[in-house]
Formats: sequence, structure tokens, C-alpha cells
Amino acid sequence: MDLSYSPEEIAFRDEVRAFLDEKLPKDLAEKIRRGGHPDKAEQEQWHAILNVRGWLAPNWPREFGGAEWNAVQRHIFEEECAFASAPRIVPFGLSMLAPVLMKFGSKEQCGHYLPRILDGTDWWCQGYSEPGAGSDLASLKTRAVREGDHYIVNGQKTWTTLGQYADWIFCLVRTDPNVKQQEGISFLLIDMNTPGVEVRPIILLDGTHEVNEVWFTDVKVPVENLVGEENKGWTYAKYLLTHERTNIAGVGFSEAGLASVKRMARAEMSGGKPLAVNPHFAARVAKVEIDLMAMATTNLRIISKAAVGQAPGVEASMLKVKGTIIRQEINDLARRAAGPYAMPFASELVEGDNDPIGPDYAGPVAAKYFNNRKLSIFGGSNEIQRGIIAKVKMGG
Amino acid sequence: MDLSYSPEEIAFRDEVRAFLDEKLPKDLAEKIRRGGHPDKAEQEQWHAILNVRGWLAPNWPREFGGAEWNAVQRHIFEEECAFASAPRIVPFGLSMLAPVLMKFGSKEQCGHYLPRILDGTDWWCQGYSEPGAGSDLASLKTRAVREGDHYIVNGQKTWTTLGQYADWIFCLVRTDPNVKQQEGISFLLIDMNTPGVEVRPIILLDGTHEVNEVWFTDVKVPVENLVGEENKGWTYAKYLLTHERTNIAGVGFSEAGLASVKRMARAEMSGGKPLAVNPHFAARVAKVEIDLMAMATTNLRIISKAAVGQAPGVEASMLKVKGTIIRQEINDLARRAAGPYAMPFASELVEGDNDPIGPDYAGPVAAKYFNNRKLSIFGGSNEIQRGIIAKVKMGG
Amino acid sequence: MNFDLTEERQMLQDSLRRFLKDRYTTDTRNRIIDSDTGMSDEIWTALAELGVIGALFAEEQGGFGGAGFDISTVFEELGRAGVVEPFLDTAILGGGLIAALGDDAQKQMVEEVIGGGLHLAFAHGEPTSRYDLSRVETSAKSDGDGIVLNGRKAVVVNAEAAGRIIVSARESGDAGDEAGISLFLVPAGTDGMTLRGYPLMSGGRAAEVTLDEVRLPGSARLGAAGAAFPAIAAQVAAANVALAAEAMGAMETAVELTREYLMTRKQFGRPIGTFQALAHRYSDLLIEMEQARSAVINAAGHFADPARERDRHIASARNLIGRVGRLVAEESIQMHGGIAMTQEYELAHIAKRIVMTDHRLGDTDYHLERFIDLSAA
Amino acid sequence: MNFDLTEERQMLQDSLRRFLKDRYTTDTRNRIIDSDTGMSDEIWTALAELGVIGALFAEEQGGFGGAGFDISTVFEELGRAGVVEPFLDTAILGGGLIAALGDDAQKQMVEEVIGGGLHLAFAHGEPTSRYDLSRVETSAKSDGDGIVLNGRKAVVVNAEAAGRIIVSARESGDAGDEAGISLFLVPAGTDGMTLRGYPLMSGGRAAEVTLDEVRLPGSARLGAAGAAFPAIAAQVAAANVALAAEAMGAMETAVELTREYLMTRKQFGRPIGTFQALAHRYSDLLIEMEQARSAVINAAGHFADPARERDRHIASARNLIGRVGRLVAEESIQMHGGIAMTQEYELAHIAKRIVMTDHRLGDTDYHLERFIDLSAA
Repeated sequence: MDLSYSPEEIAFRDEVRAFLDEKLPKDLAEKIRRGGHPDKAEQEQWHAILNVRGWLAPNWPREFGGAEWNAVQRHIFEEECAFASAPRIVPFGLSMLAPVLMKFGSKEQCGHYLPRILDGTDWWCQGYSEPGAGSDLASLKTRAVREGDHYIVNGQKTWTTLGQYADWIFCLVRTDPNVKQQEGISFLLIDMNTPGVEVRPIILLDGTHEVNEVWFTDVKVPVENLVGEENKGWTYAKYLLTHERTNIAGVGFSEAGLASVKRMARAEMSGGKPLAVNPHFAARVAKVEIDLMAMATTNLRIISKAAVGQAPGVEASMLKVKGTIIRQEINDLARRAAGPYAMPFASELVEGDNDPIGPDYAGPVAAKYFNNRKLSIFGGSNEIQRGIIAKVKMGG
Repeated sequence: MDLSYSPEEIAFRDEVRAFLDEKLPKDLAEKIRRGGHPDKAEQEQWHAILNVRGWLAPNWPREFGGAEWNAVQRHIFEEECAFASAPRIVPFGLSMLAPVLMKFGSKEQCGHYLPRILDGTDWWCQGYSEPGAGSDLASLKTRAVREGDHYIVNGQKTWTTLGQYADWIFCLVRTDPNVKQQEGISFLLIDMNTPGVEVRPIILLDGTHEVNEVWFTDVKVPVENLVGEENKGWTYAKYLLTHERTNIAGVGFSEAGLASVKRMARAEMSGGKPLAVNPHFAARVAKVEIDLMAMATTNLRIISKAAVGQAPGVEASMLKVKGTIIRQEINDLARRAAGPYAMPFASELVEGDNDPIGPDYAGPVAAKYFNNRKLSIFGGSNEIQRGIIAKVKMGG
Repeated sequence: MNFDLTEERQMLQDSLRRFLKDRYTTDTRNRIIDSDTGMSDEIWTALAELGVIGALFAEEQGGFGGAGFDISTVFEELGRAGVVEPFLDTAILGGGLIAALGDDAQKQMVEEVIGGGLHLAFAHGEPTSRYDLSRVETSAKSDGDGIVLNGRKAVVVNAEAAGRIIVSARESGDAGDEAGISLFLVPAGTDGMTLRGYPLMSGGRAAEVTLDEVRLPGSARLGAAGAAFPAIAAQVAAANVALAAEAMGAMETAVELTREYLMTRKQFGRPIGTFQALAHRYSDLLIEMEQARSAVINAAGHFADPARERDRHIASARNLIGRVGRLVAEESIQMHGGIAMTQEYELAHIAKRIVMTDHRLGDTDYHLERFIDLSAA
Repeated sequence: MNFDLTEERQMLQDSLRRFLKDRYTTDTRNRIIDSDTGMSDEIWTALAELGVIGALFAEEQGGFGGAGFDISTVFEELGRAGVVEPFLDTAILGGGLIAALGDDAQKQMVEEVIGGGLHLAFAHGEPTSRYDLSRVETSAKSDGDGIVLNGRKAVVVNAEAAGRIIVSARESGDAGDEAGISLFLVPAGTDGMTLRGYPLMSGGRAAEVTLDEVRLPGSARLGAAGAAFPAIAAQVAAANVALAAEAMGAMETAVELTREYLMTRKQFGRPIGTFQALAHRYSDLLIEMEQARSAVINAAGHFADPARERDRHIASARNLIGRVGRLVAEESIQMHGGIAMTQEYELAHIAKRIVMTDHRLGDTDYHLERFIDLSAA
């Protein structure tokens, strides 16, 4: 047993830190630190900076322009990015579509799409969820009917994150309605500029626009946009779900969030003393810090297995559940810490250049608390994860 | 809305208090207060004292020698008894069998058994649960086969509380194995002195002997010991379960227990100060006190409905769940409060006259914590109660 | 012992519930939230006519209620419908303080409030006072016959709409002393008082109020100099009964929406409410709702008790409501899934009302500490 | 970064697990608990031969381990099997203190301990000291060349079996001071020392130890006068690693018993583990078990750090293990139902081991406070 990083890993971490220190735009980091969301241009700027360094695609093989890092390196990179308040890398093209293309796509598809993902030509979004499907993903209804060298697509996707920015969408569509649910699904790439594709915003409860409905009305999609074989889409979707869950635990986000809570608690006064020394608040902070210290080690244990090639299975579900519980608890602590100044609805102020109302840390905390309720819902709800864990572990 | 007792109710409470003050044996109360269990003689002594006063059967009609109290009076009595550390009334004959006999039994059965319950001639126990049945009560296997004017009973009951003291047992037995589970069950009264009845102790995890297995091997039971009709036993059992759940919330026990925790916390020193002012311990106590204050009002709300004749339905299940959670939490607090002196295994010391090890309050707390895990398991587990609540309340 | 509402309160509850169900739909309410003023004058007037404000004042104050159960009855219904109009600020806090401390001339305003014609705001909290009621640094200095106020007030709900803002200021003592605090009626637009308004996370509006050499006549003072604290504590107690009841009403809606959703939404071919894990968690919500209801009853029922006992029950209720409220809001969202995350769905607003209650007049931990202090022998 | 056990520790773990599975059955263990001495000499000797005690001491102390992961590896297995024999008291506390402070003559005893031939006990806690390590009121007064002890020691585990009892006593300072505390080796049967023995709730035995004018030669002192506290703190840290690991091992057994029960026990015609509510709660236990395992790894892995950092990780682990332990014990019993309430079922003992750990060397709240104090900048 050895809980510390190897000299090589420490050198890598220092390299990442130096890079972030030099290349991450200060104003962008400050915006993220204050709870803001990067706009499209800012997001693309950051992707471009990473791409120049060859770090935009940590998990891609070098032959495609990736960094080919192992799990420990990826973890170090993600943790340092979280601490530096870097924008998240938008994962849809880079971490979700790309691995599917590399594994199941044609040589032509890889040659065409992968470079455009890296250089930012194409912004991708994901078309999995449908209204009425929820956690029962395979019950999807969007139909694709082959007509000559095209599919005609009709239906509706929902919860499409950042679909308003996207050039392309990868979709699960039903190509055979007469077989068992999972067996009639195909994996299709659709140009968002095709006539009949419509994006409608969904405003979330904190007032943000980050997800969308995407409607398809007689959308013509060339058959060469099919990935792999027709009616095998479910296999590809599952591959994506099980093999590309990086940063599931969100340790870096939690650590950065907890550090922020502690700063707030030192600044806030309660009964004439800093909130940080209020025993009830201190107990809440301590408990979540203790939970996080343990989870960080669990995460490293799983990562160090992954680094030597053991794919995380049910452990990923465990990290998802505990990781979201901890992140949401930290969001709750931030909300509490802000006191009455959590009340202003400040999202437009955070985005713009207005002076904050109250202390600058207070503005985004309530919005973030509400927004991050999604963590335990989207991406396979915690209920689904618990079901998976029980099924696998009870064996029988 | 009026949260206070009426003048009549206050007068009744004072009457109960005066009675307990005068008639409850001091040494017995002290034993109970210190966590001891009354032995058979002590239990019978207390029953006799109550019977002289006409208060042994609070829910019986006056014609059978009961007090015929309404729900509020019963609640007041139970609460005062808990505060005074009176032994619990053993419920099997008085609150469980008796109502079934009054409702479904013959005139002869009522005339014979009820007076003997009141005067202590017969100590009853309950033969419902069987090994392997658990919460699925109706799957019982104990068989009663009619042969002439007798039933021949074979099988096994378990979790029979205080069966080691009992003269009689009322049992659910299967009289028709060829119909649906619930339809072949009968309600039978069995003399424990009949040949073939064997009582085997079950020692619980805290070392106490309060439950037993009862084995039946070719036990001859006269047919006149059948209550009501053959194969209708499930109806009678359900009547018992739904109509005789008094003191489900255990408010009095919780209030007495919490008062005891507070006394302990004032006496225990932690870091040079009373544990009572330690903010973390104080927070635990305050939370459970707040929960208890609310539950006490919920309890009174339901009782005041019951007092005007509205039978509590699903509310009883709610009280059961919350009541046991609160009682168990108080048991946990008592264990914590005692510190290292919770460690001695002191049950024989509590029972006897030995000096306690450490403060006298510390002896029973760990045993009680473990023993009272039963609260959420026996008498319809909290899982069963949650299922009932959801089923009833979701309507549909 | 009697847990039934009086006939009058039952009627008020019924008519209020009916009115809000018909007129205060999700769409209407969301349009109100998006409006410039963050409230609807039409709704305000209609509710005033229904007697909502009058029910919050005692007969001798010109109303027909004012008891704990009047407050809880009204606010439970306001909470159930997710009403964002500032009854708490104009009536309970503003009107209540004038009724408690005002002279005859000042008390005229209570009548206006009851009629729905006057809005008030209570500018008490300051940028660093958090939930501490006695931490007042805003100063009031006598200057001849007049008074000069200087200071800053934080998150003053309904300040922009208020015809009068009731400002607390210190005439003597140190920040943290209960003695020395006075209240002043400051008309909207008074020189030296500036408002920076903004919308609130759960609807309605507030403002940062800056007082820079604000000159007032001596007659602007409410009650005796430096002696306002007991009245502030009493009206804050009333406001806490209201907040507890309002959150409880909102929680009822959350649980009812969850019930409907669990019964109608199907996954894997059956209503999701038939999945045992969700069914049991739903049961836990119902159990805790009974706790919440009882906590509000206790707070309302002990409202007329001596201050210490009153405040102990109120702290108890706000702590319990805070804990159960968070559970109900989070579990309701979780059991709904994504739909509950969308602004247009009723639960989104209701959940925000429940959770953001925790930021007014003391959060869950603050009230736990209060309870511990007030319970100490 | 490497989370694999070394080959030596893996072998120790394997042989220990195999031995205990074969030889330390529920029946055997329950007979041991019911015996007069509350332990088995045969098991003790066999485990000493397997190297269980030697693994707890460093090479320079005569053992072949002594690192955090040695302690955690051994105690996880002892916990898994619910072992009641007092390795914590004889080896970690007793032997550890002698190894840390003893002179050459005294250190001879460590060899005896490692060989399994000597029992020790650490008489430190007092009737009102609770978990406070520095609150020592027992006094040690010099009398010529000798020392006289007076005082009372509470819940001294393994006192009756111990050939030597290590008694802490104050030579200077006030109760609560870290400075001024010394340790003395008191042979069993010394005049003036009386033991009142009793069994413990979770197995094994302890005693109340009264010291009434106990006269010792100066050579009975371990280390320098009044300077024992750092060594006490270090051995208590080791004991806390052991307790955390032991509880974690016991929790593994509880969860595994629960898994087996959920899969085999049928109700309403199907294994109860297929009921979703129980399945989800079982999943939560597994998730928390990973947390518990990581907490033990952190405590063991930081055992050689400077005292403050060491103790912060240890407090963290004991707090987490306390919380998760209670959850695991209570949920395992609840999911089993009545069977888990019976003394003869393995889980009954295992649950008691888990919960009662909370009463040794600091409970969950004590360690939370320690963590807060040690985390403060």
C-alpha cells in the first residue's frame, strides 16, 4: 500500500499546474469560480487552448491526436482543472461519440469526424433521452425509416445538453419496431442544419438554459451516417455508458466546492463569530469533508485498478451515487453559508459585469443548489445505479 | 383548535397520578427506572393492584369489568404510567385475546376466560409467528386436524413473548390446507399444560429471555376451544391487529426516556463540562426532542379522532414507524451518553441487588439499545407499515 | 383538546383554497414572477377582499383574527399555491409592527394595509447581521427635533413597492444589544434613502437599502426610543409561524404532485409508484408531513404563550420544517426526475419556495440553537 | 500509488482468515464468551504462533511489522471473525507502551507478549474521564525510593488476566494537563490494588481497578517522570487504527451475512433481496462499506505521519466508521428481522462488536470534534 503519487505522477501534476497557470484565461477562471457558465465562444476558446497542447482528448489514442493518458493521469488532470476553475470539457464529441466511432464506426467516419471534433469544427450533442422514457432508455420512440439512400427521422429527443450550440447530434433511433425493445435501435449521426430539425429551449428551475428539446420532422439523413450496423445501436449505447464514464465521482469539483464553503464560512459572521467556528456548521462541514476524504481514496483505488487495465464495473455506480450525494451536500452547505444573501436571484448578474448583491460568493449558491439536483437524476439516476449495484453484488 | 386538556381530562390525570404515587410499589418502580425487567410475581402483583382499582382493562366495557376509557383517557394513563416507571401491562390476555373473544367468542368463552384474565388466574401468550414466516404471517404451517371432539395440533410457533410464564396460548392454526393461504386458518385456545406442548427459550442478543419457541406435538385440544368459526381465524387475527393497537407511538416511553437521557447528560462530564452543553450532543438531543414534540401532537390528533369514534387506519402505521424511530434514537442517545460505562454487560446486576458498575444509569443502556431493535421488527415491521401506507395513500 | 378549525377559519381556508386554485395557476404565477414588480395588484386586491389581510390582525387592531391559528391557516394556503405576493412583509411584519407600537395617527396605516391599499417593508437585517435580530449597526442620531439615519439594510423584501419602509436603527448601545433599537417609518422616496432592487430566487423582489443622512421628523419614530426590540421579537415570532405554515402548505403540494406523478408515470411498463423503493420513500414523506403539520399546530397553538415558551415552540417548528422541508423538496424532485427540473413545472417553483424559506428569519441550524438555548434550564 | 497489500501481509491475512474461519466458529466463540475468563488460551496461543502479535511490533521491538497496514490487516481479520481475545489491550496498548517507553529490562516483557506468554492491560480511563486522554486524577507520590499510587481506574479491559497492569497516574499538574502523567507497571496481585471484574456487552472482560496506597519501587515507572503523554497518544492512535479496522472487518461480515440472508430467505414466494426497497438499502450498505474501507486505508496509511496529521486521519476514520458502523449494524439487523435478535445467530455478536467499538477511545462525536480541532488552521 502506498497512498502517495509516484515521482512521475507528481511531475505530471506539476506540468498540468504550470500549464493551467499559464494558459487558462484569468477572467474565464474567475467567471467559473463565481459560479458562471462559459458561453459558446469561451468554451471553444478553452478547447482550442487544450488542443494546441494536445490535451483536449485525454482518453484518445495518440494516432487520433489524443493524449492517451492512463486513469491516474486523467484523474490528476481533472482534479487540477477543477481547482483552477477551468471550464469543463464538453464531453459529447470528445468522450462520448469519439470512442463509439473508434470502436464501431467506419474508417471514413473516423477520418472525417474525429479531426473536426478536435479542431472545434463540429460541436456535438447527444440524442438519447425522450419524453416519457426517463430511466427506461430503451423504450425510445423516435423512428428512422429507410427510404433509398436516406433515413427519414421523426420524433423527439429531450434533455439535450447545450443542443443550442450544436452542429451535429448523435441519436438513438428506432429502425425496427417489430422486435424486442433493445433490438430495433440504431445509432445515427444527424446534421442539426438539416431541414426539419428544431431545437426548443428548456429553462431549468434556476433559470438557466442548458438543456433542450430536439424535434425531428421528416428529417432526411444519408445512410452513410449510420454508425456500425442497423439495429445494433443499443450495443453501442451500452458500450458508451459503461466504458466512458470518466470523473464519475467528481472528487475535484467536491474538493474545490468544499474549499469554497470553508472560505465563505470564515467570512460570514454568526452571533459575533465566524460561521466557521459555529459548532453545528463546523460539524456539517467536517462530516462531508470526512466523507470526501474517504471517497477520494475509493476513487483512487478504482482508478489505480483502471490504470492497470481492470475496467471499473459496479464500482462506477457506487462512485456515481456517493459522488453526487457529496456534491449535493456541499451545494447545500454553500447555500446555508450564504445566509439571507442566498435569496437574490442573481443569475443575470453573475453572467454580466454587474456588481454582486452581497458578498460575491453568495450570488450563485442557491441557483447551483437547485441546478445540481440534476446530478442524481441525469446520466442514470441514483435509483438505477442502486438497482445495478444490488443486482451485480447479490450474485446468487 | 385547542392543544390543552379539558378540565375533566386534567382531573383524570391527577387521579391517575395520585393513584400511581400511592399504589405503585417504590422498589418495583426503581427497578423499572434502572432498566430492569419485572419478574412474574412482580408483574402479577402490579396487575392485581390495578385490578382492585378497576383499571387493569382500560379498553374493556364495564359489563366485563373494564374501565371503558376513551382514547384520550387511555393515552393519559399510559403516559403517566411511563413517567412513573410502572411495569407495562402484559397485553396478551387483556388487549389482544379479550377483544377477540368479546367480538367473536361464545358467551361461554367470555364468561369463562375474561374473569380469569382479570384476576390473574390465566397468563396468556400469543401463538402467531412461525419460523420462516416473518412478515408473511398468513403462510403459517402449524396444523390442527379434527378428530372427533378434539383437534390434534402439530407445529411450531416462535417469538412467543413471555411464553415461559403462560398458562394458555391463543394460536392461529391451519385447519384447511387446500384453500388459499388466508382461508384455511382457525383461532384456537390451547392450555399450555396439555401433553405435547413444549416451551424453549430464545435468548436475545442482549442476554434476556423474553421470547420463546412453542412446539406442539400431537397436542389434543377440545373443539370447544375454537373461537368463532373454523377457517375464519384470519379475520379475527386482522381484527386484533387493526383494532387493538393502543399506545403505538409510545410517546410516554419516549418522553420518559428522553428525560433520562437529559439527566445522564447533566451528570456526565465531557472535556471538563457537562455533556449536556456539548453542542454536538445537545444538537442530537434537541432534534429528537423536536421530533417527539411533533409526534406527541400527531398522536393526540389521532387519539382525539379515535375518542369520537373514528378508528385510526393508516395513521396507526405512521405512528408505528415514527414512534419506533424516535424510541430507537433515544436508546442510541442513552448509549452514547453513558460513554465507556456502556460497555459492562450488566444485565444480571440490574436484575439483582448488586452495586452497579459505574453510574447506576449506565448499566442497562447498551442492552436496551440492542433489545429495542425489535421495535421496528416485531408487530409488523416498519417495512410492512411503509407498504401499507403507500398502498392506502396512493389510492389511484 | 380539539384539533378542528373553528367554523370561521374553515370558511376562510375553503374560500382561499378555492380562489387560489382557480385564479393562481402555474401560468399566472409564473407570469407574475417574470413581471417588473414581481407581484400582481389584482391578486393582492382580490385576496385583501377575501379577508386574507384582515385575518392577520386582531379585532382591536381593526382586523378579525390575529391569533396563531389565523396566521397558520392563511399562510398554509398561500404556501400551498406558491403565492409570491408579500403578505408576510406588508401585513405580518410591517402592519404588525405599526399595530403594536404606533400612535393613533400611525395606526391609521393599519387600516390601509387591511384594505389592500398600502404596502410596507421591514428593513431590519444588515449586510453582516445574518439572522441575528439584535445586531443593528444602522444609526439614528437626534438632530434638533429630527432624526438622522445612516446605514445599510440587506435583502429588504418588498422595499420597492412599500409606501413606507420601517427601518430599525440604533439610538444607543452596541451592535448586538437588544436595548437601544428604535423603529422609524420612512416614506418611499425620502431623500438619502436609495434602493437597489432585484428579483428573488423563489419569486417576489427585494432591495438593498442605503440610508445616507436620511432626515426624519421625530414623529417618524414608532413607539418609545430604543425600546422596539420586544415588538420586533413578537412580530418576528408571528412571521415565523407564517413561514412554517407557508412551507408546510407548499410541502403538501409537493407531496401531492409526487403522488400524482408516481401513479400516472410509467416506466418498464408499470406506474413508478408501484416500485417498492419509491413507495417506501413516498411513505416516509407522508410520515414526515404529519410531523410538519403537528409542528405548525404547536407553533400556532403556543403563539399566545409567554415569549420564552412561544419562541421555544416556534424554534422547534422552524427547525423541523427546515429539515422535513429539505427532505420533501429534494425527494419530490428526485422521484419526479427531470421534469421537476424544468421551470414551467409547478414543483420547480414549489420546491424553491420550500427551500428558500430556510433563508428568512433564521435557518434550520439557527432555530436548532435557539431551541437549545430556550430549553436550557 | 498502490493499493495492494505486500506479499507478506497478504499471506498473513490469508492464513489468519483461514484459521479463524475453521477454528473460531460461532459456537466456539459463544462458548468462549460464556466462559469464566472470557477468552481462550488455546486460541491465543495459536494466533500468537501464526504471528498475529509479532505483526503488531516493529523489527527493532522484536516483531516483524508494526506499521499502520500491519495493524489494519490483523485487526480487520479479527473483526471479521468477531474475535473477543484482547489483542488490543495486551499487544497494541500494553506491549506498545512498554516497547515505546521501557528500559532494557522492561522491554524483555515485549518478547513474552509476542510469544503469547504474557497478558497486559492499560489502566488509564477513570470514572469521570470519559474519552479525555489527559484527564488523570489518579496520583503517584514519591515516598523515599518508592512510589505510592492512589485512585480509581474504570473499565480496564483484560485487567484480570494481565500479569502486569500499566497504570497511568499524575505526578504533577492538574487533571486535564498533558504534562505530569506517568505510567507504572503494576504486577498482578500487588497489595492495595483490587479488581472488580465483569463481562463486557460485546465479549471479553474488564474490571474496575481501585488503587489504595499501592507501593511500587521506582523501577516500576515506564520512561521519564511526568512525560508519558506523547507515548500514550501514539499507542492510542495505533489502537484507533486497530479499532477502525476491526469494526470494518466486522461490518464486512454483517453485510455478507445480510447478502446471504436476502438471497436465501423467501417471503411472499420470492427471495426478500428481490424486493426493491431492500435491494436499494443493501446497495447503500455496499457503497458505505467502500467508504469505510477507504477510511481505514487512510488512517493506516497516515499512521507514520507527524502526530497532528496522523491524528486527523485517525479521527476522520473513527468518525466515519462510527457512522457507517451504526448504519450497517442497524440495517443488517433490520433486514434480517427477528433472527438477528437471537444470541446464537452470528450477526448478533457481530453487531454488538461494531456498535460497542463506539465506546472505546472516543465515540463518533468525540472523533468529530477531534477532527474539527485538528483541521482548524
